[in-house]
Amino acid sequence: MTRDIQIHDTPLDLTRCVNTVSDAGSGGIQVFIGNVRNMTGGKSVVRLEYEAYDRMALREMEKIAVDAGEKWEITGVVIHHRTGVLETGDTAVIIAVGAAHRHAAIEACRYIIDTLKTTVPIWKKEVFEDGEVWVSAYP
Amino acid sequence: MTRDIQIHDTPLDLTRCVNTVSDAGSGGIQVFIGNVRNMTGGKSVVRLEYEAYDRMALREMEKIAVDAGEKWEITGVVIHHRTGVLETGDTAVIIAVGAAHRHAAIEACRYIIDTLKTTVPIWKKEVFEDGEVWVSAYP
Amino acid sequence: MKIEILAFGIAREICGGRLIEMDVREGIDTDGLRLLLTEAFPSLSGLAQLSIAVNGEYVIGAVVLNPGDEIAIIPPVSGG
Amino acid sequence: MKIEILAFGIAREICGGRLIEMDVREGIDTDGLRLLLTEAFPSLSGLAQLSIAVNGEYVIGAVVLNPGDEIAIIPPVSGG
Repeated sequence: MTRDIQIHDTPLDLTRCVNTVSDAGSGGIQVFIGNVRNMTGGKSVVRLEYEAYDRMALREMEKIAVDAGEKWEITGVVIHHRTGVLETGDTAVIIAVGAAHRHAAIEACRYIIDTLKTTVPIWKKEVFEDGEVWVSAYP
Repeated sequence: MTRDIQIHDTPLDLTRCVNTVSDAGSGGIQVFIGNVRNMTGGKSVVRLEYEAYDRMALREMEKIAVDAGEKWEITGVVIHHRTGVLETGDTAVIIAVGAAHRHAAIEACRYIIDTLKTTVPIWKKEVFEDGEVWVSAYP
Repeated sequence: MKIEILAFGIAREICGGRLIEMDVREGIDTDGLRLLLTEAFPSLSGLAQLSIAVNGEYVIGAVVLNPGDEIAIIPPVSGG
Repeated sequence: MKIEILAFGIAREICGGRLIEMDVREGIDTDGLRLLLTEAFPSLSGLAQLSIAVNGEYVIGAVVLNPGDEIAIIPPVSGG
């Protein structure tokens, strides 16, 4: 199974992510793109600041990709996460999964984004006009 | 809700599809890409020939997009389907769904591809070295 | 009355063309048309399914055909 | 023994930097470290969760810390 796991502070490249999982055996490719929204809880977002514990985050993303490959018959997984300062509309994460049959790709893609959000040591701070909040930090 | 439904016989443009649903309110974008596989049932595919009842197919795809917008809180739907002769690795369909929250986009995207495959009057013929088959034609 | 029927995919190949012309009695409905079609083209009976669309909508049950209706026969779809 | 602790996100802001140095007794485990940290930085107690990772792996239960371990405190993650 093809795996391409990256964290970097430059814009993510959708075409490259999709091409990586587009081998001739992949009939279905499922892609999740996480963008910075302009609003959270009714407040205007000025920017987001993403921070990662890179070494561990890459390792956790690798684990997720490997787990997905054990749970579903997939041919490739790409997970690219961006860090640094992002503005509204910027892409924070791209997940692309290829499979011979679409349901495997769909289920695996969902598993990967859901698990990434709960286990991978990456943090975002939302900056508003009048303050800032580390997302999910407090109960 | 943004809707962009097309059938055409030229290559599909992933970036354009994703941009259409990437407005500032869309935190999650889910994309399904259906490519031509090199193998079906262990046989090598030479090419696929797609044929559509265009007028009705567009109308059925519009219905699916509208239904998805009623079932889930989504901000945009793109469905582009290609027709004509396609070769291994070519993209036959792109579905892109934008939503403020990812689960709506994921569920809607899955609904759209599953429903498209059962209701939209588009047909494909698989051409092998030694024959050809209209997919799903016979019990 | 004369009607034209659009045929697609394998139905087009079985019927020998995209457009079939038939002379049918006034008041015929889609079930009646289906019978005539499978008599004229017996191979249609072997398909997993054969739906009829009138004016771009799937017919559920049976509807009477009117002159000028756009009629199409829809073998099992396989898009995506 | 002297240990270094990596702090990220809101934990980095609470502790005043990415790298915290502490002098701890030999044989201390991650539960002991957690106590020392919340005494030194009481605001850490208010977080929804505070995990500890040793050498890039989440600690489940408690493990004894060894000199040279890469130790990190992980506030609630929010990637994606």
